[in-house]
Amino acid sequence: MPEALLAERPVPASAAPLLSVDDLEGWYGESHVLHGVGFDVKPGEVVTLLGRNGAGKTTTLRAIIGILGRRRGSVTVKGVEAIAMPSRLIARLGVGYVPEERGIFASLTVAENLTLPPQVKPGGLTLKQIYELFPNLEERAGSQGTKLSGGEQQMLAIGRILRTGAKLLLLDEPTEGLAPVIVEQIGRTLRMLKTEGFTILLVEQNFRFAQTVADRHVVIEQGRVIDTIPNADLDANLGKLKTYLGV
Amino acid sequence: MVDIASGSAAPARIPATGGASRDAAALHRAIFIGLAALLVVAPFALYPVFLMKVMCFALFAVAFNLLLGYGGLLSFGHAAYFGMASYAAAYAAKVWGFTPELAILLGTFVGGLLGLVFGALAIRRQGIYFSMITLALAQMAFFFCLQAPFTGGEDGIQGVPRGKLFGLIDLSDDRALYVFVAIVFLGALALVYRIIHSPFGQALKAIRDNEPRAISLGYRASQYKLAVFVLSASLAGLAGATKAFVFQLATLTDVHWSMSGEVVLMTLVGGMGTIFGPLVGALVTVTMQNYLAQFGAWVTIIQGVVFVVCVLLFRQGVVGLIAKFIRKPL
Amino acid sequence: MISKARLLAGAAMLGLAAQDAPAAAQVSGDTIKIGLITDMSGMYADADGSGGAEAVRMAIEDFGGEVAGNKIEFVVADHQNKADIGAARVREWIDRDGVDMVIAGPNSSVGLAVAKIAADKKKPFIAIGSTSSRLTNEECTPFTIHYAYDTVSLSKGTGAAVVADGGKSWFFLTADYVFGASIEKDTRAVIAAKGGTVAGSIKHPLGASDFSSFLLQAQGSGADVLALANAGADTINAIKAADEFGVGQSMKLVAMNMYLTDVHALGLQVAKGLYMTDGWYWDLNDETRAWGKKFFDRTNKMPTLLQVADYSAVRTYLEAVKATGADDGETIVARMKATPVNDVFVKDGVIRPDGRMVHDMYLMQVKTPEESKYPWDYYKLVKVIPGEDAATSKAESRCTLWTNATQ
Amino acid sequence: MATLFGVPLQALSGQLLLGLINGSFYAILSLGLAVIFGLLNIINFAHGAQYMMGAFVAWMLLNYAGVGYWPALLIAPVFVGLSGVLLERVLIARLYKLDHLYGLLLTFGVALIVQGLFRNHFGASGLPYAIPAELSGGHRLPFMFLPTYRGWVVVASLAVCLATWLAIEKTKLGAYLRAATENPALVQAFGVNVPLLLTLTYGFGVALAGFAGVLAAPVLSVNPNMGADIIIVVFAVVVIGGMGSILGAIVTGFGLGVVEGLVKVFYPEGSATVIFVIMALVLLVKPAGLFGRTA
Repeated sequence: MPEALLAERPVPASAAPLLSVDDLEGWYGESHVLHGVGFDVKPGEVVTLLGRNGAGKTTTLRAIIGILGRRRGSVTVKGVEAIAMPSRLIARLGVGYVPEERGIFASLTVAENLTLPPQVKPGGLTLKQIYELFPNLEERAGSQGTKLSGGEQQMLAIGRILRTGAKLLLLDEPTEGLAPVIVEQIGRTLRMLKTEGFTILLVEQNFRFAQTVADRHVVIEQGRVIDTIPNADLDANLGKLKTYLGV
Repeated sequence: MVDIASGSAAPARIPATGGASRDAAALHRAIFIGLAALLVVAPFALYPVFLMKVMCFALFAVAFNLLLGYGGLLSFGHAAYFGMASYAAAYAAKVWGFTPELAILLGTFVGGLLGLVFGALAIRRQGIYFSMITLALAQMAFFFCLQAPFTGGEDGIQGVPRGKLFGLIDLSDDRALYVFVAIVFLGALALVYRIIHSPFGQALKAIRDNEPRAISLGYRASQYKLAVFVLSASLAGLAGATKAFVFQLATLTDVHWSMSGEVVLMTLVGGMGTIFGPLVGALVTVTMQNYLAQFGAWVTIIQGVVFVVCVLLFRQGVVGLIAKFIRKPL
Repeated sequence: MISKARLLAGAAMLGLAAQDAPAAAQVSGDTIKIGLITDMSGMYADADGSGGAEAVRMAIEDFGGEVAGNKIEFVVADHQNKADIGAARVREWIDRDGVDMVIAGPNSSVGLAVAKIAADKKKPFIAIGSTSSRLTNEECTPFTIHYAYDTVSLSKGTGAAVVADGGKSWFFLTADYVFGASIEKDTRAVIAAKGGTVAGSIKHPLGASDFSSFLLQAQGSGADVLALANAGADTINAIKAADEFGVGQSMKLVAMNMYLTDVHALGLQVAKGLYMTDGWYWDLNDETRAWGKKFFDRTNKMPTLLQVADYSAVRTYLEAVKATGADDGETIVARMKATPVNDVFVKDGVIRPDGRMVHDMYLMQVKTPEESKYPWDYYKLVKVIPGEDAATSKAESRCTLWTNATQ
Repeated sequence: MATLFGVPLQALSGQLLLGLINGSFYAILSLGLAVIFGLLNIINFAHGAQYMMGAFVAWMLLNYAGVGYWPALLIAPVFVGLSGVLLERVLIARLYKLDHLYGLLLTFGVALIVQGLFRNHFGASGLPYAIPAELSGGHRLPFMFLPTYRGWVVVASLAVCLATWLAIEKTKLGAYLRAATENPALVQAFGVNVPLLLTLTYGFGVALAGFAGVLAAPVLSVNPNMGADIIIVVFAVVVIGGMGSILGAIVTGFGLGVVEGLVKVFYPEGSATVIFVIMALVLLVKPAGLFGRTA
């Protein structure tokens, strides 16, 4: 792994938020799913959205990136109001998105999948760097995207947004359905990305995993933020969290 | 889409509550009576043959709408049932000397039978594939009509005798025929209304809105679909057979795919999934064809513009729009 | 909706400077009203269409817009090639608008439907563009006059003339519908009678855009003559392909039903050498040239057979009204049948008891580009086909009006 | 002489070749339709009218501007494509969130308008368009006389199909198109201007129709109705190939041309209907079409 990738960069504690979500409402067709979600993510922070199935975590991510049918409220990225923007312009603010189910394109090869998202900001990883990060992808560059294993697909989904120069990453359940060893590898990658200065908003069901990467946990229930727990306090709040999550 | 809160979404399409539907039923009864009254007065203001044509096409559109609006099945081949029934009735009346009511019954039966065969094949597929199968089968029916000697090719079956209803009432008088067509039309409309509001109709709507769920509730979706298909084809046949008596002819136009397109237009203009929409749609379309005929080559252009405008601005159709406005199903 | 419909109808009528007669107006009145129902938007719109309407207007103008003290009115409608639309329109014209005579352009199904209605209502009906010979056979009525041509005149005359001209062995490329089949059948009979043979035939679907396959099969038959028993775009596409595949080098191409406008559409380079039967040509003599020019000045096209026949038919009808001072169907038709037609369209044309107007037809050959000296100079006259040779005989007729008559 | 069901094999080879030539038109037209359907989910009923426009634009270029066949082969598709871009921007773009049905109805209406306008202006019997001098004449093959132009039609159409296929399968733009066909929202969320992609794709699909029109002008009647007759058949080709499948459209286009050619020998009356018989059978046996991915 290149040295540059590993260089430590401290997070300024009181920096202005990179992503700010305020009173966000969202709909799927006629059904009102988000009822005023609000939280901030500071530059260099890793924040997870925790919550039960159907609480509105994925919807929150979709609302931020702008692919939800109808949304209202405020989403600012680097101080720019994005609520009325089409998603392609939100992406151009430097936001990278890894959707639920990874969104690998079956009709594209691995290499094509990897190079598909256009550069939105300067300073993205090169293809070489990505292949160094995920060597499996290089080996299978010519095969159909969806022929990869689940773990490889997840690496592909993360790898392809690292190329774009986006510094704010929205990851939707990157560990879902993966073997523990792969989950561990994803965890290492995320920690590495954090040290690289990436800001990450993560949707997770698995708070044990979230604990290994996140700075803060935002708990969502029925389309609202009901609690925010710093990672350091997680163990202390374990009982409360288990109630939230129903585990 | 694990994350979608599904709780609040689903019940949106459940039929209105008791009070509202009683309200709507009263309104519908009033419209029926109004319609019947209108049909009594109309021939004094408008040309009866034109009105009969409107009724035949309205019935055709109602039949089509039963399938599309309530069954959720878009057929691109409804001309087949309409046209074949028209041929059957015309042939029976002209060559075998059937009385009008028997010839029309035969036509209806032919439409239904064809619908049974085509429907059984088509309902095995969904969405656009369903539509394409109906189109393909209708093209074959067209080919059959073109080849079969009894249809008279492009000349059609001409000079069909209007005959005597039940061997008693002479239909060659436009007024007598008008009354007969009006009764057939209102009767069929009432029948369709009953079907839509019967448990069968409710089941259909459930299947239309969410087939997997309806199946999980124990409905045999494919049987319902086939049944509504056959009903729709039979009614289309009734319309086609009646038309053969109004114009005393049956021609290839009635089985051609553009006729299948026309009925889609009528339903769309009027408002699909509404009971009275197809009537308005048929009225508008037939009026355009008849009265724009003087504009010569502009007919198709104006029709095209109506299509485009409807799709862009009035997707619910004229009646759908009114229904939305008065907040009652029509 | 109803008021909108009426409004539209009213606007349409205004556009044609004709008034929607109130329902009460009855036939007699003080106007003579002529209705032309034709194809104004489909494949025959050029052969008749608005040009046909213009021709009718020219005939009315010849009479100064008046006949026997009655004002002449004219309405026209597009039947969109649908028999029910044509039938509904004509019924309404007669029942409500007081139309006294109906004239119909192409499309046999419309023609047959209108013939029935006109007979029911006892109004003269003049079929111009319908080709079906049923109009004057099985479906003949006392009120139908078949004026321009039919499948018999296209086949009988052409068959005999081409065989006499040396085309002994024939191959048919026939549109797969009644029109094509009846032309083929009638022509076969003539060919057999004149000592020719038929090497084969193919039925092609209506609107088959590509004809190369059929032409190749025709070429393979070794016949001398390739007869195209089809119409409109089918004929044009077949001729184009024949030119491309060099069919003309080994076979004589005969188009059984073609209009001047079709030749114009093909261009002489492609159409050259083609044989075809026409009932009229603008460049036959000084009289036709004069009328053709007059028509051209108004429409920018030379008239076709159908258009001149529209003109002639309306004139003939108006002459009958003038002569009799009547407007009831029986009197008018009787007068028309009793009086030979002599005008720019035909000389000594006779309307027989079965309603068929018997007149000469012309076997034409299309000129080469070198032979063509001026615009619309397209035909060489090969042979005049006498009217009697181009019509059913009384022995062949299936019109009981005629066969049962004593004359 | 060797025969098959009474038809000499030589003649049969000729018919197969002719079928392939006709298939060329089906292939280009269905390719355009498939590209449009794949990405836009619009069943472009105006395709036939746009094919007709291609032929007419070529005619107008020749007769009004003295521009010959070869430049027209490029200019006419561009022009038709631009008209498509306009149509997409102004009308079709409003329908993306709705059912297929509306797109079909809208484009059907557009087709009626376009055909009606051309008929009003140019009449219904068609206009002549000569085969370019370079391609007139023909070659005597062992089994038939092949007009040079027909040979060119196959070559041109194969080239265009191949180029289109390569552009879609092998280029970056093609990758966007394929990806957006699968999941437009995600591609848009990556910062790609998907609406623009939709517009360009529609323009391109329509330009293909225009190209087919120019190709057809010298061999068929340049007639306002020329597209109305072919559109239903081309639909069937797309459905048989698998809606939205590029390869399916190309292969099925040529293949059905050949099948139709054979039917023209054995049962000519049925040649217009055979494609629908095949469509019904294919849909019943293999619902997604021969090359379709999912039903």
